[in-house]
Amino acid sequence: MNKLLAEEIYYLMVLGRKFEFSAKEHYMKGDISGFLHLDIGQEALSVSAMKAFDRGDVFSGYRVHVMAIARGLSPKSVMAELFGKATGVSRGKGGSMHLYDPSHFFYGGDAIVGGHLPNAVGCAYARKYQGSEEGVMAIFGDGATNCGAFFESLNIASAQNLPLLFLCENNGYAIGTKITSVTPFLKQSKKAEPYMRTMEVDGMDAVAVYDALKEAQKSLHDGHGPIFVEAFTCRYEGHSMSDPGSYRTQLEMQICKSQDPIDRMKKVLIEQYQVDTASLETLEDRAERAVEEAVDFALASPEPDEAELYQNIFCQGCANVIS
Amino acid sequence: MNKLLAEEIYYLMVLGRKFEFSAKEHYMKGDISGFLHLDIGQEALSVSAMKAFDRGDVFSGYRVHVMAIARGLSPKSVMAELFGKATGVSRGKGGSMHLYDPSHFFYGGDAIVGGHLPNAVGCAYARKYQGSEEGVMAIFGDGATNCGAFFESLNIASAQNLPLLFLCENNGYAIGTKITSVTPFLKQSKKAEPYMRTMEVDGMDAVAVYDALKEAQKSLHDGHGPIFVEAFTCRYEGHSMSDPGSYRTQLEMQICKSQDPIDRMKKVLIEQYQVDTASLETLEDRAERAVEEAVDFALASPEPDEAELYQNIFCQGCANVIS
Amino acid sequence: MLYREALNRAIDETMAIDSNIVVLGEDIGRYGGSYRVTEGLFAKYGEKRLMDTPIAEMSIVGNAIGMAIGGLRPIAELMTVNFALLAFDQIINHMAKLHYMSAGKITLPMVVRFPQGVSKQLASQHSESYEQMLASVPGLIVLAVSDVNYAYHALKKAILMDDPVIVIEHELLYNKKGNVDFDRDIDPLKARIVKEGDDITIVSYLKMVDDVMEAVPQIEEKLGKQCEVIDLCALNPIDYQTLALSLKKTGRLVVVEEDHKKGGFGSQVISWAVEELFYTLDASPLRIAGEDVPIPYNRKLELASIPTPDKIVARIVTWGEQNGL
Amino acid sequence: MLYREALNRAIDETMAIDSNIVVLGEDIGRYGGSYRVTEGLFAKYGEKRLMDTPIAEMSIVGNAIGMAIGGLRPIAELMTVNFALLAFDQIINHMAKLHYMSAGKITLPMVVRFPQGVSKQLASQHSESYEQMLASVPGLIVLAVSDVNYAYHALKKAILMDDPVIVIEHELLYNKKGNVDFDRDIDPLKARIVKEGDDITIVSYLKMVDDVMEAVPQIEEKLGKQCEVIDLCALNPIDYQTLALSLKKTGRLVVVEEDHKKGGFGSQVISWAVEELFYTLDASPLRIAGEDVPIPYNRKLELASIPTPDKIVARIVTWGEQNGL
Ligand SMILES: Cc1ncc(C[n+]2csc(CCOP(=O)(O)OP(=O)(O)O)c2C)c(N)n1
Ligand SMILES: Cc1ncc(C[n+]2csc(CCOP(=O)(O)OP(=O)(O)O)c2C)c(N)n1
Ligand SMILES: [Mg+2]
Ligand SMILES: [Mg+2]
Repeated sequence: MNKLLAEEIYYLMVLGRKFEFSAKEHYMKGDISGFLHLDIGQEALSVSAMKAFDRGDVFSGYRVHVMAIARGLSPKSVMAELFGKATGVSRGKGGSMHLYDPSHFFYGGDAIVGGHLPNAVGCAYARKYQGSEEGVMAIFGDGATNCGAFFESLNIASAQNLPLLFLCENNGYAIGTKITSVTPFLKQSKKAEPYMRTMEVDGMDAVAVYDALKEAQKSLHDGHGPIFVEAFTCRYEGHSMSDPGSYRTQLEMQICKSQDPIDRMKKVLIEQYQVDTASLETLEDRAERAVEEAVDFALASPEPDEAELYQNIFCQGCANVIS
Repeated sequence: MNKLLAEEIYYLMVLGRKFEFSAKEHYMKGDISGFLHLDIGQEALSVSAMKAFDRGDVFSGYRVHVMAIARGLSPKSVMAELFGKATGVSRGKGGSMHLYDPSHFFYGGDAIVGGHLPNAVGCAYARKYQGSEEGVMAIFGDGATNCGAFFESLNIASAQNLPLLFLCENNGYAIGTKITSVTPFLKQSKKAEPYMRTMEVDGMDAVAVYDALKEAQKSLHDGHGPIFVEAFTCRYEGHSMSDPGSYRTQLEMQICKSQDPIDRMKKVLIEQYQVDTASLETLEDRAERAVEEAVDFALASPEPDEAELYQNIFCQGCANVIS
Repeated sequence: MLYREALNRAIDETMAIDSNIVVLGEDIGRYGGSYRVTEGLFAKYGEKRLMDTPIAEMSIVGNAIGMAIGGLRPIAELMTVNFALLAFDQIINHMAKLHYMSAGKITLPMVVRFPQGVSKQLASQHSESYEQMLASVPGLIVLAVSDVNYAYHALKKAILMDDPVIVIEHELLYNKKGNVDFDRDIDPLKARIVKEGDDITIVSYLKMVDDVMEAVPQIEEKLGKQCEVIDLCALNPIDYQTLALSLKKTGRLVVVEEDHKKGGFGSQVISWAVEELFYTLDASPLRIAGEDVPIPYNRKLELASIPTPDKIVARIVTWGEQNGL
Repeated sequence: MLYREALNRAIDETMAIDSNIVVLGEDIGRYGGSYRVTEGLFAKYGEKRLMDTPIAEMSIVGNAIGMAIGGLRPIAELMTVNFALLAFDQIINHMAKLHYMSAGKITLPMVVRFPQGVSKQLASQHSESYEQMLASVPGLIVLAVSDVNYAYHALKKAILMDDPVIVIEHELLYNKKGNVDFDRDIDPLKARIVKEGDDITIVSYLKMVDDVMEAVPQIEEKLGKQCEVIDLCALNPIDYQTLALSLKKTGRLVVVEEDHKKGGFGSQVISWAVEELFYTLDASPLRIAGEDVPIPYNRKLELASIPTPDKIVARIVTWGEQNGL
């Protein structure tokens, strides 16, 4: 990783965290509603995943604001979507959990746990069929590794030798349920072992995540078929804004936060890349401004027109018999 | 295995095969309709499984005539069900794929591939809850190991440490699809390895199946949680009566049939238990007569009354608000 | 007492008397349930009777079926009907059919509960209503809970019944207040006359009952007619008797449902009415329902997609005028 | 040409012109399909374009969605609608909603095909009809194929459309004979007037169209009235225009469907008619449908559970007499 990239990753992580805190604030003010899943604590993973898997398609779940931004969607259009505005990524019709942008090969919104995995498999089939080397990355939580769709996807991806990177964000919890209380082990990559190569990585370490995923990406490109990467991480907030998260002890959270991914990346920048405090502050200020601009944009944006309700049920202007 | 049991297993295998050939004949005559899945070639498995797992509950799929009979259901009531008669196991409402008999702890009819596996898990939960040591056996084909329900069942049975025996009848095909063309390996027990102990056995050898399942049953009784047994076997006929089975080569079938389970068991009886030809013939004749009686019974039985149509939609005479 | 407390109490009281009753679902144990319906039960009954499941809806229902076969009386909770779609094979092919296909040899004393409907900006994958899909499946008893008293009594009865029961709750009703009459039993399959009236029969269920009741004073004032409001309560079987009595009196039928209009549950009520009582009807029947669009996230659009008290007033008044009321 | 051959030809011809078209499903490749609809295609197009899948219905539909996102035009085959229940989350939460939730950014040019209905003694887990569940989901185009010519043209159009389409076939129609007019295009969303008549509009689809046509001569003779028989063809959207024209002429509506009566698709047709055309109706509308029971195995019971030509005659004649025809 060169210095420029390291700085960008740091910048995006800071931006991501500030974005999430801002979203939280505006949720409490009533500007945002619905289920709002914050990514705070998991930024290393979200950002490095997008930077490492820089080509190809990405399918993810409902905790996707930071990923979307790191993927290249503008913070403005993401924030506007959270606000339900006409200028949002999905023109206010999808909300926080549904940030789709095919122009960035980003399908970052599925609110059905595991529901996007079969879709990612199908897309990987298409890519292989088209002779593309890029492949597809599917991101999901530890909780998603218990549903049928997950297993069917491992199995088919392996049988078809598809270029599909499974990235499991293991934060130890599915809402309030400890993963080990509903599945027999903590390491979810074990479930993939019969089907494909597996890797593990410290999800609180942006550099390690980046390196691991670059290696995995290369394996896809080389035609070795699907690969499974498990990253151990930690969410600081409740599952969504409606969850106080009180099932975790203070001690647990303390240990967790002592590994803060932003602090660690800052240290890397300073120690390894000799970035000085002033430059860091510049990055942080830029992030702060980007979030402020996003909020201003969202606030100033119009609500969708009521006619929007009936648009996009069927495809308009497509090769259709329906107009 | 003592001589008496060995003879009984042989008798039931012969009975099973004769039963199936008779069912085939009556299907062609038009006495039986629907999907008829014959068990010919797989008798060692069906019979020994029932004899070894002699206590506890059994959940199985749609290829269940022989299992039902080996479990203790009368050939008459099974044949009558195939004929759709009022005297059938399910009074003509279920047919060949739905032979339920709770009095024998036999739930031998699910026509949704893999659909019975979550039910078996739940029943195993109930048995554990009730402090019973018997446990539950779930029987399914190689094709069923690709569906989500299978994986969810492995995972939950393991997480809850349930007394559940998974018995996979691997005959290499799901209808006309070779198992290895849709999943990355032939040995399906590999899929269970992350979750539980697995065993393999020659499914054309009645004694081996019996011994393996006795060992597995003991493991359940000892509280070691779920266990997976894979038995390799071969169906001689098409998938159901509507499948000519032409996707398999003659050579393949020849090799298959050279391992005929009934021939092999006969040899065991003769060589190991010194059963003489006359005794064998007596057993075979008895089987022949049982099948004839079953057919006579089915033929002579009445059709269900038309009022049967509206019965058993809801539970009559139960603790219900609906009468 | 709150609606969710009434549900909680129904579960608690039945669990206390019958140790075969167990609860399973995501986050229902240690966490107390997404909508706090099972709050406090884990502490009281422990993990053997409250099984926290992984995210595997097919298994939640499928396991409950197996538990019932094994002699328990499971109560399965799904977080919303939107996830219940993952369990449709178990619900429809197994839960609804095993009793019939086994000619009554298998009974499934079990309950599957979940909320549905539009809450606030949860978007389409968390907001839909699918009661029409389930209420038309032979073999399932389907109850729709709009009322606190009904919540308590109906769930209790459902748990003690030997048939498989689907209990549909509504996302927005969990904190609804109401009184429970503990002394008077009810028949959960009987429709509830929420308000009597001579001129227009308004049939509804779940949250729409509240919206209808909010709309009624204005409708009555504007049309100068009396509304009879019926909460269906049971969607399968339907209490046609109560409906017929009301329609014979009023001759006019309005159905209000939150689900999309096309093929919604209301169409069954209307079809039944015109088949059975065509010549008693004095006006064309009216369906007020959600628009035929996936529920959008934006609040304005979301509200535009479903009936609201204002829209109910406007639609019924216009209809009344068109039909000479 | 047989119905299944017409379907085969539609797939073959479109595959020949567009290499993005792929087929996936259980036994569809080497084996040629359970009902031989994909016969011969594997030899012609190979395993890259005919993907034999494992028994995993959720993935069959889910993968097709991903393929469409990735730029292909998949045709997914499920063996019956009874197994489609396993894929309901993918069909309803994904296939139907992604276009809307992404505000049109994602388009899903894909087809999911399957048969449904009563064949011969396959029992309840293989015999049901669930069109009402799918036809009411906004975002899905739902076609029901009763006719050989329609089979060819509608499937071809469905494959070339950019919207997600569900194509419902019927188990008993695969060997039905008919002619295909290759020169005349059709609009797959338009209802088909199978027979004209002035007095009674009979609306139907799938196999029931044939049963109705078999019944019509006797009905006309006994009642001395003329029947107009309409094959709906598209269940979503419904061609209300054709229906309205017919009803304005006849004033009498009968819907014949194979599915259970309660909440069946026919209730939508009837509700629409009485809401929109109440005062043009001269008789109470009639639904002829399956009984509200799981389909039983025994042939006598099985036939008792669904409409047959004889029952259609009897029901319509009785109804006609009761309604003064
Ligand atoms: C099919 C389905 N079941 C349940 C839910 C409710 N739900 C939303 S997120 C979640 C937990 C997911 O946990 P995990 O996969 O570990 O992701 P994390 O939230 O920890 O990132 C649950 C149960 C859902 N959205 N979809
Ligand atoms: C969910 C589901 N999908 C498809 C089918 C159709 N089907 C019936 S049996 C079968 C093959 C099953 O193969 P396997 O599990 O190996 O069992 P075998 O028939 O070989 O004993 C299929 C695909 C079904 N019954 N259920
Ligand atoms: Mg998690
Ligand atoms: Mg097999």
